[in-house]
Amino acid sequence: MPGMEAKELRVVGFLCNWCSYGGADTAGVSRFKQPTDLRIIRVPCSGRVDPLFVVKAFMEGADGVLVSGCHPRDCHYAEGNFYARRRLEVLKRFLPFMGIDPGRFAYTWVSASEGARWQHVVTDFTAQVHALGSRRTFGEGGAGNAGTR
Amino acid sequence: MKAKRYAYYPGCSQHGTAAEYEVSARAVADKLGITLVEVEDWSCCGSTPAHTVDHVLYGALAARNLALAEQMKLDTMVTPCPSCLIALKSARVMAQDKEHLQELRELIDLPLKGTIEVKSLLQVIFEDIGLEALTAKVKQPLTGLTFAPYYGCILTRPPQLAQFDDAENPVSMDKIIAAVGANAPDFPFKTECCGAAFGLAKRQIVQTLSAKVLAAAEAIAADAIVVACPLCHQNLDLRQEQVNAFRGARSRMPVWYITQVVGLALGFSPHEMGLDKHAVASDAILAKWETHLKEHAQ
Amino acid sequence: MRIGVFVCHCGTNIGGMVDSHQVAEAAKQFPHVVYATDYLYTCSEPGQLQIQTAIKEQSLDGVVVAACSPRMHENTFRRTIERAGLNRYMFDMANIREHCSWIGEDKEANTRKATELVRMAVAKVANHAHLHSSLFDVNKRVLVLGGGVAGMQAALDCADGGLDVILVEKKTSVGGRMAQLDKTFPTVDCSICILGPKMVDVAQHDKIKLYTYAEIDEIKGYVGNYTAKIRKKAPYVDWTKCTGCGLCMEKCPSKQSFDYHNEGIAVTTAINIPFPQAIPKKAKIDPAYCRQFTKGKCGVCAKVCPVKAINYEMEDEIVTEEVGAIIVATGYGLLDIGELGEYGAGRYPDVITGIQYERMLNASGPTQGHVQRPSDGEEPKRVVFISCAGSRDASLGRPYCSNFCCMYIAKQAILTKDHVPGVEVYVFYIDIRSPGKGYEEFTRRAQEEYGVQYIRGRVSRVFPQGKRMMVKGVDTLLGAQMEIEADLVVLGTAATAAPGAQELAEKLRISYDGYGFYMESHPKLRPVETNTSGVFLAGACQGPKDIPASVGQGSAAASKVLALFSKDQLASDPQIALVNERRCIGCFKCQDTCPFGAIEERELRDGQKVAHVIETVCQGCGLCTSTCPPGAIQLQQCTDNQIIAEVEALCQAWKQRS
Amino acid sequence: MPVLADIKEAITRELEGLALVIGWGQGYDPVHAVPFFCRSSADIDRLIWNPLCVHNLVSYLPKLKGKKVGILCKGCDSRSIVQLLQEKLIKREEIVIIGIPCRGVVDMNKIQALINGKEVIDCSFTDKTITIKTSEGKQEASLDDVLAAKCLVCQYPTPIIFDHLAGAAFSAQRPAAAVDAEVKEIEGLDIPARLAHWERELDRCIRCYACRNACPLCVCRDHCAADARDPHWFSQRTGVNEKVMWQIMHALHLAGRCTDCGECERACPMNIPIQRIRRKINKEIKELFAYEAGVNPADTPPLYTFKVEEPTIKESEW
Repeated sequence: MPGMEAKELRVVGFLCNWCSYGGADTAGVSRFKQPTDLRIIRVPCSGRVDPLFVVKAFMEGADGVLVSGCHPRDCHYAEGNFYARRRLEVLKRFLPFMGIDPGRFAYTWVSASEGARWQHVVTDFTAQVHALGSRRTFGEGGAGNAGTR
Repeated sequence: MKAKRYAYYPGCSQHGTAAEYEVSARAVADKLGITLVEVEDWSCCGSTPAHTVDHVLYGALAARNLALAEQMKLDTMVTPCPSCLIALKSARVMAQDKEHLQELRELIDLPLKGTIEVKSLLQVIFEDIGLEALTAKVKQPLTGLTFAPYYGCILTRPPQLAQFDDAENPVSMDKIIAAVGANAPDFPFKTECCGAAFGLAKRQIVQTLSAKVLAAAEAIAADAIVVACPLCHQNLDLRQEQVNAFRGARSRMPVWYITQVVGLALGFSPHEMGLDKHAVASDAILAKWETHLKEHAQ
Repeated sequence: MRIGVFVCHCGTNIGGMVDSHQVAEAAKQFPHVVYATDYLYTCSEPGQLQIQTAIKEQSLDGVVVAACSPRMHENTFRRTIERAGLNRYMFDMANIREHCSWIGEDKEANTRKATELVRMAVAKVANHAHLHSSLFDVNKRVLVLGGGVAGMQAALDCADGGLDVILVEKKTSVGGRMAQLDKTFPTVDCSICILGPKMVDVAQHDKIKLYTYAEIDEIKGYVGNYTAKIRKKAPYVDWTKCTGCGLCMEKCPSKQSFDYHNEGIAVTTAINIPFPQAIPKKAKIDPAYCRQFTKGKCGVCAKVCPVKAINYEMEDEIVTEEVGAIIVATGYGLLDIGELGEYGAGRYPDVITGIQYERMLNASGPTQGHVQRPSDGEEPKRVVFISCAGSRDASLGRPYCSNFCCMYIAKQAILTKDHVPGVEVYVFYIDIRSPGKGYEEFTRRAQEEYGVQYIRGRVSRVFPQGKRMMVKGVDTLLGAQMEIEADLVVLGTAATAAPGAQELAEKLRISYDGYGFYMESHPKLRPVETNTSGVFLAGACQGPKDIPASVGQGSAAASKVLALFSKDQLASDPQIALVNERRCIGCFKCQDTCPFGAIEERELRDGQKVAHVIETVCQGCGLCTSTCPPGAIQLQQCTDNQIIAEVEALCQAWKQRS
Repeated sequence: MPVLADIKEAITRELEGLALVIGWGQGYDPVHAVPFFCRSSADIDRLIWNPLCVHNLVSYLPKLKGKKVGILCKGCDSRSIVQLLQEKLIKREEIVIIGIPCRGVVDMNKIQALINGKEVIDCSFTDKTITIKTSEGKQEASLDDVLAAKCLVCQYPTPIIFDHLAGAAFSAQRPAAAVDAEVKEIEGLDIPARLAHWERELDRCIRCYACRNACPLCVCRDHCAADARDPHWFSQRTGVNEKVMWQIMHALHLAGRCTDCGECERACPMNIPIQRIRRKINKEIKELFAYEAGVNPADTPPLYTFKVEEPTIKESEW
């Protein structure tokens, strides 16, 4: 992969059980090769994803955070992803303000049948995070010295 | 109305075998309020020979022209030739891929974004100008004439690339022909291949395929075939005698460019439209039209 | 806590790309872990016994299995630990197969990833609480959507099993696609002759309540307690009076109405009974063609109806039915042939679809079974069939096989030979797919006994040549271009998802694939279940399939419902939201956002109002938990603390990594 | 009639039916006002109204739910009332609102700089100036020089909702674009510089939660997630991460609710510019959902509702 450091970075994904987690399973069953950086946390619905989980992950040192749910209108719980879309969009616009690079957070929709799409999302997102490198979080390396490690 | 400006990529045929396509295209564009700004220092699109050899070089040949057009700060590039169209569109798609984009940039040594829209002149007339505006400008309708709209094999194909009309049953020329007052019956061979560039290497292929197109046009009692492609025109018009010999026929089927059809209706003379430049003369069809117009006037 | 970790090799599925032993060794160092081991197949009987033994010997109170996806085996292992006396929810899985060994190409990185996934699962289990299901009553009625052969089979099996069945059919008669067919393959039975008795059984069964010409407006509720709003569309005929005598059809002056049953190759009257064997045999007015509706005057049918059943003022009626389970059997649609521009379908009258040809072959069809060219009514001397018209074609977005076309084309080819003496029949095919019982023999018979010419290749274009149609294609076995003049061209058009399938899926909250076919729970092991508890699938709504497969699925879905209803009460899923009343501030933002209306107000003894979750209504999505500012409402098994623990465990691993 | 007299007259009329009226009284010296609960007619004369009345008294209202109370409020404060009504956290019929069109309140830090630690003997105002008499003489300053930053960009000087209006209504005098000026300033920085900015500023945070306690919309009070063990969002470690996490939690819990009253920043003992964090979210919410909190009691906060199609949300193209 071009521009990809050999070193693994710290990437967390919050995936809804019904669509995206299933999509990641489908990708696995189809043996669609993916970068190994991502660690997936299973939640029932993208609506369960409190934006603070994303913030928490960044505070704990994550280099990238990905949230994926069912496509709008396909939510297993009818409306969860509609709320998620609003919350995560606000978060996406807000995080860069606090000094977290816009490329480090993404949310998207992947259905249980979209194994190839999941592979594409993971590969792209991981490459995007690698392009930014590992992240220096607050309090590391002193105030005047902000930037990537 | 303010004229809409397009970057214009004529392609090599327009300056050679298809000079009358060029003349009529420019005249029609002007009349319809389209300003064609020729891309300065344009070069070969790559066309068929290149893409059979090396895809990236093929892309680079076309991409150079895209890059030049992008410098003109216009949002759309238009070309009359379907072969050029596909080459330019392919390069544009290639440029969407980051890796390829880098390769192309290095090969052509020009800044390239790959964002400029590419359309055929037919698409511009059909979509940007529209049938309504076209009808409003018709001065002398081509009533009483029947045309076989022949799109050829690559104007709408592959559909993912062409993004215009129905790939298997296109109707844009049919509708334009109807808009200028002529008939365009269902032409089953509208997207069949004429043999295209095989004219030099394997003439028999052209003869076989073009013979079928000509026969089909005769079967629907067309007065002329209408094309939007310089290569189709070459095979059907210039080689018609060869094809006749091959199929044992005495066909005298005129082959017109769509721009000539539109131009005539917009008030240009047959001479102004270069209709006297074809290998197969258009005397009969023009006479028929004149008679029809006279009858109509009475 | 005392947590045990069991790392599976899954043969070489995991073991080949993850060092499972090393993962188990690393797990021993994690907080709370007192036991860790690896095993070849953890889900096998000895593998499960190993877990049970360890629970007893090591006094484990939590278990982590690192293996395949929890969507695969979470329930298997929950039952395992329950058998060993642990609360079944004191368990979690680390997915080191689908999310790890199968997708990563570097064994070392995979092993590290697996170790971290286990660490996260351990941290989550350390925050698990014992959960207990409660029981709730089941409404033992079943709603069947779709009155085709699959839906009827499901309805009859359920009804014979003693359940009350509500059968909803979109058209005015049950029967579905099979009622349109002339014969069935490979036995060449008369389709309506074998279907008709089933239709009568459905209508006469005292346990089946039939709503035809009806659709679903809304579905609410959950397994055991669904509420369906059914829209009975207005037929403008009072069906309690209509006797199906057909006098109105004889007298109706609007005789150019689209004939849906005959797929548009014939016309019918604006008021009509779709076919003679219709069940129920009731007339309906098509307002798009009826002169009373289009011109505002006519009233002929109202005058001639002997029982005065006509009512032009009739309006749709909404009825509500309460059921405990739903079987979806809404069938399939057919490709809009306008998409096949190269075949001229829709432009040339003598290019027709297989289902249109089926109606033409049918003795009660518009031509009384005579094969005729639609253009001039002449008997064809040569018929060409084109299979895979729109199927197996990625350029049209339909790379899938439509399953039954090869077989019905063989059947129609044979019938053509039977109906028209001396006719020549050609079939263009990509592959002949005849894997059913007796199917291969059948297609062989078509070729060898009936002399149907099979040409392996695709057709590029169909165009008129004089009075006939020219079919231009390629014979890939000869490697030659082919041109065949035909009098009639029949397209084996692609089967698609039924129109409206996606809207219905959204009402039912079930998933569908990229083509609109409904997704089963598991493609191999749970073929008629959906991921929504209490909703089952039967027939071609799940993917194109033929009659025996559809009937089989109808019975399978019925048996699933009967098994579900064999208990009077169901255990609720305790993985639902729970309010900590001491922390609730009574802002009720959870109530505003809950998609299910599962949150009610409860007044505490001091008069303070707090939120309360209605156990059976909550579906466990957790939207409330992420909405609640103080975090007073927590989704059990997926609490804030559990997710935070997972993130923190991962953070610990990251720190050790660098 | 002077505004204060107008206020007092309204209270005199209403007090009998009310448990109390919340207003401002004088604090320990002439430059300090404090919230004052007026319970009887004898208390009325102790009420004051001048640019020292900085507090948003609405913060008291949710706790007083169930009692009928009167409240004095400025334009900015009134938005908090509207927002609380929108979220059904207070009942309209339980409150009597005495609205006061306001030309701005002071920034106590600027006043402190002016008096420079000396004892204050008297403080008086004209329309344009403030005069403070200290033990060492008289200090006069232009009012604009001592006004709180939020007042210099005030868009709602007159209360949006009220039962009595003391004084004449007037519309916004400050340019609307100015509200986002400090947000845009940060947006002008590159990402590492933003990180450095917040690291520098928020490192001063002592997690005293004064910002939360002053916030009229932080209705969780003792149940705030920041203090809880279940959920246990962050530890008691004093790393800057925890401080940032707290500020983001506060801001996100206020997303679509924050009425820009500025109490958080005013209350901050470490003078951290935290209002701009909320303002950034307000700006995005406005852009996304054309929504401003605390303006219309009939609205629903945008994060507690949705549209099936969201034309303004452009998702990543995967």
